[in-house]
Amino acid sequence: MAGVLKATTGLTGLAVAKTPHHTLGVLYGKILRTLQKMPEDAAYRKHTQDLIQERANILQANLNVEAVEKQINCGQIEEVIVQAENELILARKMLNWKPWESLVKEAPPNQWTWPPAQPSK
Amino acid sequence: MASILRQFAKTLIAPTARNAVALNAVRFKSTEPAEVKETRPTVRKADIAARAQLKDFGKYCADCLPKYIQKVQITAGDELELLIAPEGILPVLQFLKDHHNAQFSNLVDIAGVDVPCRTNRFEIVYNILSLRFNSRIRVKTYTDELTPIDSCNDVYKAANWYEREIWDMYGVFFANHPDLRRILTDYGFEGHPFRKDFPLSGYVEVRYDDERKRVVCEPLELAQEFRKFELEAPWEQFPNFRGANPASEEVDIKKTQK
Amino acid sequence: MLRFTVSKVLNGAKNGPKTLTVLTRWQSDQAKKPEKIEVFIDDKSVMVEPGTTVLQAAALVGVEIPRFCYHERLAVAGNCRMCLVEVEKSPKPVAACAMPVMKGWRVKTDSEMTRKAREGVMEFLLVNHPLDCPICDQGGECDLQDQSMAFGSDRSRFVDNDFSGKRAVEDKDIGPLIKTTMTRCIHCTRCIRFASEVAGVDDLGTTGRGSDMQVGTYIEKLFLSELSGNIIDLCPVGALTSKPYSFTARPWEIRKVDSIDVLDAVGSNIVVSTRTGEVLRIMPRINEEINEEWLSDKSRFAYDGLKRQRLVTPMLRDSSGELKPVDWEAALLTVGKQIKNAGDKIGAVAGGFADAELLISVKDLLNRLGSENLCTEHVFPMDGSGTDLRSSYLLNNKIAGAEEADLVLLVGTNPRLEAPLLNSRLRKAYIHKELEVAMIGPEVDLRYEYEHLGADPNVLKNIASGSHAFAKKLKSAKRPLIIVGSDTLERPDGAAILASVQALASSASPQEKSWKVLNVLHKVASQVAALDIGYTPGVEKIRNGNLKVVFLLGADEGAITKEDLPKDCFVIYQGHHGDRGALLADAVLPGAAYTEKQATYVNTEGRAQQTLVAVTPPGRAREDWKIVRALSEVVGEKLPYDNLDEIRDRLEQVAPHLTRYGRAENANYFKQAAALAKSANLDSTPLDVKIKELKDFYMTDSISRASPTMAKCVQAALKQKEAKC
Amino acid sequence: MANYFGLSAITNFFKTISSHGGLRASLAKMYRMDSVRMGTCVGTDKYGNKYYENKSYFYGRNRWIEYAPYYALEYDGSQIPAEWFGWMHYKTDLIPSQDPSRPQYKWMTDHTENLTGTPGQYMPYSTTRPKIEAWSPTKA
Amino acid sequence: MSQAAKTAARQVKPILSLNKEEARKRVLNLYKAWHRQLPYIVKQYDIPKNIPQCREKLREEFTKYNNIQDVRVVDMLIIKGQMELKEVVEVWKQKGHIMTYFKESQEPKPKDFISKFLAGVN
Repeated sequence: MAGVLKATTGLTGLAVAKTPHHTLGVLYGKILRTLQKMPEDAAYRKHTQDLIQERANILQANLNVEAVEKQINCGQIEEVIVQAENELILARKMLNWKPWESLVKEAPPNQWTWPPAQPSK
Repeated sequence: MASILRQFAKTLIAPTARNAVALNAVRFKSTEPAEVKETRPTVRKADIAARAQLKDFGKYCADCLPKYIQKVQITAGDELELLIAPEGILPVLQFLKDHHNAQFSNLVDIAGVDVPCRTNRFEIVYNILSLRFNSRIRVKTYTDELTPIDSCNDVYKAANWYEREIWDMYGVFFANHPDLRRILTDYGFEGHPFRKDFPLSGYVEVRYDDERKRVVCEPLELAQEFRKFELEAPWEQFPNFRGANPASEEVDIKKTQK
Repeated sequence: MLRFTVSKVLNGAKNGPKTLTVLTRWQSDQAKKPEKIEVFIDDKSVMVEPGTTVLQAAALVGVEIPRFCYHERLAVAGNCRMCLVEVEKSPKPVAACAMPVMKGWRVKTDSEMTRKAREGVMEFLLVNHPLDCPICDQGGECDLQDQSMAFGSDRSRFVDNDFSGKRAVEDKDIGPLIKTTMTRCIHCTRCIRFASEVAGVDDLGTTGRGSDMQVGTYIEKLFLSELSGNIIDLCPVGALTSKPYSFTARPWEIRKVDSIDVLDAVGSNIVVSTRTGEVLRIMPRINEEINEEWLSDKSRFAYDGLKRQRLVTPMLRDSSGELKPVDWEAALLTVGKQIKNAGDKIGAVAGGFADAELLISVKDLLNRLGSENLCTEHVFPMDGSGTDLRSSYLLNNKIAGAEEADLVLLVGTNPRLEAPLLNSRLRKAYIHKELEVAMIGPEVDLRYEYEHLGADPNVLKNIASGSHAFAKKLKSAKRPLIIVGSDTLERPDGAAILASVQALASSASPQEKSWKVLNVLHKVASQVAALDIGYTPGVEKIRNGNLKVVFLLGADEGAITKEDLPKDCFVIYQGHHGDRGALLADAVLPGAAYTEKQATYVNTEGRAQQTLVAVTPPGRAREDWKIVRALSEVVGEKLPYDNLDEIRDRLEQVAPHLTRYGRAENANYFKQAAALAKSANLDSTPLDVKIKELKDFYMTDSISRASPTMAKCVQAALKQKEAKC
Repeated sequence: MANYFGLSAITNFFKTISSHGGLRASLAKMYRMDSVRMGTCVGTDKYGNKYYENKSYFYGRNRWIEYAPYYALEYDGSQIPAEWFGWMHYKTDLIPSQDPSRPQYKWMTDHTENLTGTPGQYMPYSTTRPKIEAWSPTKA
Repeated sequence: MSQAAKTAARQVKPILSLNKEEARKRVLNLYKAWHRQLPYIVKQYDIPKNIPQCREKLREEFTKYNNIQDVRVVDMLIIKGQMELKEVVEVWKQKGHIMTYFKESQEPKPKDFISKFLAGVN
């Protein structure tokens, strides 16, 4: 906290986070734990893990919120929190959906051809 | 007084005289090739840089959700499309909305396409927008007249009316929609007007009946003329126009799939 | 001169333009064909005959090269330069329409150079072409529009609007049919070439050079020809447009229906353009075997006759002797009562527009009532084999076959005005293939030279006996044709003429077995179908039958008058126009005209074709056969067909060829017909035809008589004639 | 005093009835006009409509028209002629005969009521020529 | 028939009902709901029909589809019927909409040749 208390985020419905470090730390921990339940080779797990890890590292390295915001470069810290919340929800849902499995079904032939009827040459 | 008028007239005449000179100059110059950079091109050029990024992002999505994404393609130069199996609507949309690298939090609209010659005649098209990354993506899936599609109302609240519209216009049923009912057609309207087999003129006509003092609905009877449609463009005979613009370019996702 | 141009362009090939590979039937006797050469169009290999132009070779592989002046059926002019294409190793682009291909040429129709050349040509054309499109009738179907869209530059460098303006040319008055806006002309000269090559009227030409060049008629005169309307179709821009059609519709708002023309016996294929239930114009449809892509002016412009003098409601003559509109129920009941009372004392006369469905239904109805009094308005000799053998009343050698002939004898006919499209074929053969034409009959202007053998029918006998000089020519001709006009056969001695012509025909010795010498040219569209179905030509039976009810099926030519019929005879007129026939009638039943029904017509070759519904019949008018069918139910002799398919099945039972649409069924038994023909004495009155001059051509039937455009044409023709005298 | 206790309503009631000429006539008026009001007749127009006023009624209800007997039950507001319209709608307090500023020109037409729904109503007719010209036997 | 067999074999995603019995129940429920609503319809919409006439019409509307065997098609019809019922119950429809079921302003089409001829239809 750079001495001056942040009054507003300037975004409707988004309050100033009081303890962003703590909140984010908890959220990132939850996300990582959820990701642990996914198979090792799932691309989603790998990508998300890397990303969360990176953000967690930035968070740990900087106590200054503004520095964190600058390094993450994804909006204000409150927005980063929202993103993390969303990711957590997503990750939990992903456990059910198991999107890393192979394709459920191929598209029927000609489903994705365009234009659908080729004029006979 | 006269002198004032004259003065005034001079100022009026002067610019036109100068214009004439300028016109002449233009005329002589007009035979030379113009080296002016177009500021307002008539056709928007595809953004090549964005295209590479979109391709990468398409691969990334296909990598993360191999279960649902059937095909990834770039259309119209720089528009990314994910073609997915109907089972994957919720996961894919939720992923695109909530994932850190996507954040497509805005559902712009949902469209339907009817291609009667296909086994799954309807395409459902979701246009979504990421405000965070200033990027748009299109998700397409398919269904037929009877297979219900999962409603994405839980993911995007905006989908509520869009899905009602699709239901009304195409007759695609959205499972788990909180309030699925007609939105555009009149109560008691039968059929789904955007289906290709729905006649342009409709089946019924509605008029005020003076005897009964209310609106009555009667089967439509049209003169012969309105039933015929010609869909021919005069320059179709020139082959350059037949095969214009490749419709889409597929992004290779096979490598990333195991 | 013309012969030279064409043959030179086509590399001296003796047998005429190669593009016209319409008929290959008689080409087997040609000299050995030269070897084909290989050329590459856009890297696609194609084998073509030497002498083929680049444009034709490209068409073979499906590559369309843009053009303005080039037209398949006209001589090559090569003056628009739109067809420039690049040929590998040639420093300059070449004009594809005029340049014959050489072995191994690699033509690039979409290269940078080609595209640039096209853009350049387009730009030059547009420099002097007004921006009239919003007020131009051609807009939407304009070659210049389409091609500038496809091949032109996408922006303009023309900034000269205020300075000197564009080229402007005075408009010409060339007749009541063609509207000219000569400022729009791009000097493709198609109209000039058409006039001199096909129509044979050398009235159009160019004056001046460079930007002062003008297309016109040199002196102020009208461009009057029986085929003049075709230059409207030929004009690639809006310089020549249709006057009656001017400012009525845009091509994208109209519906087009393929149909058949019935105003002469040729059966030209047409496209009927309609909008909001109104016929707006008629254009030709390509049919190589009949009308190529031309159409006679009467067929093209008489459509406004379909909107006038129409019968729109049934009418009955009331006690005061006036025709009063009634509804169908009353009309059917009254007519039905009269028919029931008449028993077998009933007859029918078929006019020129009666379709096969109507003819068969009336025949079935009358036969069920026990009457055989079925006649056609136009006479045909019944002696000898009469109408039992089709060969004696058909144009046996087909219309396209006329092009292959080397000697034609016209007997009492004026093909130029009776069948303009047959005449254009004859003229084509005359110009390109050394056809010789001789004529027995009145001296009429056919727009090509012919040997006039006099008007005396006895010349026929002399030729047959060999005493006439022409006999030798006929004997030695490889592909002779004798065309007999129906006017001639309507004479009292028609049978004798037919017999002598038949004899003459069998005396000729064509090279091929399949070549048919004897040809009869009819004037009305219904005649062949009526004879095929079994109608008796001529109205003798009606005159002598002492009938109680007479059915006039559009019979408007005045073959039957009130005086011919008994006093108490009840006359029913069924047709679409109020003309001579309707005035006689005690009951008028409104039928449909040819643009309003799906109906079968058989042309003079014996080719069955069908019209399609373009607009609905006006008012309470109904399709003709349906009226008869409804009437049969009222009379109590219900005909066993309820829809078109069923009545077509019935037609097929009677004469199978009537439902084989588009095919001309060959007739046989020439020998037998000739043998049956009784040789009688010929009258010595000179042969004559009804339509001698252009002014007689325009108004010949109830539709064209009702047409104001045709009336204007007659006026124009008279004016022109006076001016000449 | 009577006013205070609302007794005037009763006296007014009887006055009204008597001013209309008895109970029977009042009932007939009630049947025709759905109200029976007492007022002074300020004028009559040329169609026989009578215009009444009673200032003691509430504004908006204090001027009314009694349509001429000729209309019976088929009366409606459009039968009020233009000159009385202003008075009826409180545009002016002067009745036509007392208003000197009313323009009077000889080209002014007579008032007509709204004829919609009656045989006299305006019917638009087609000015386009028929597409098909029918044959008439007498002409030929 | 073969089409139906194929559909069945394709393992389709159900809309509402898993089997015919369930669909049947739903149809009957819908029918009952409509049936119970009829008196209110007659009253609320002030239609010139009485309850027995409406019942007859209701029955007719349902029996119109009695040849339909595909469970999913039945489901689709149930959904649409349900929606329509809601529109009626909430009085979103108007009198004209209700009366459309009775088709009273429509004249029957001519069937035999002569009446078709007189009416001028093909």
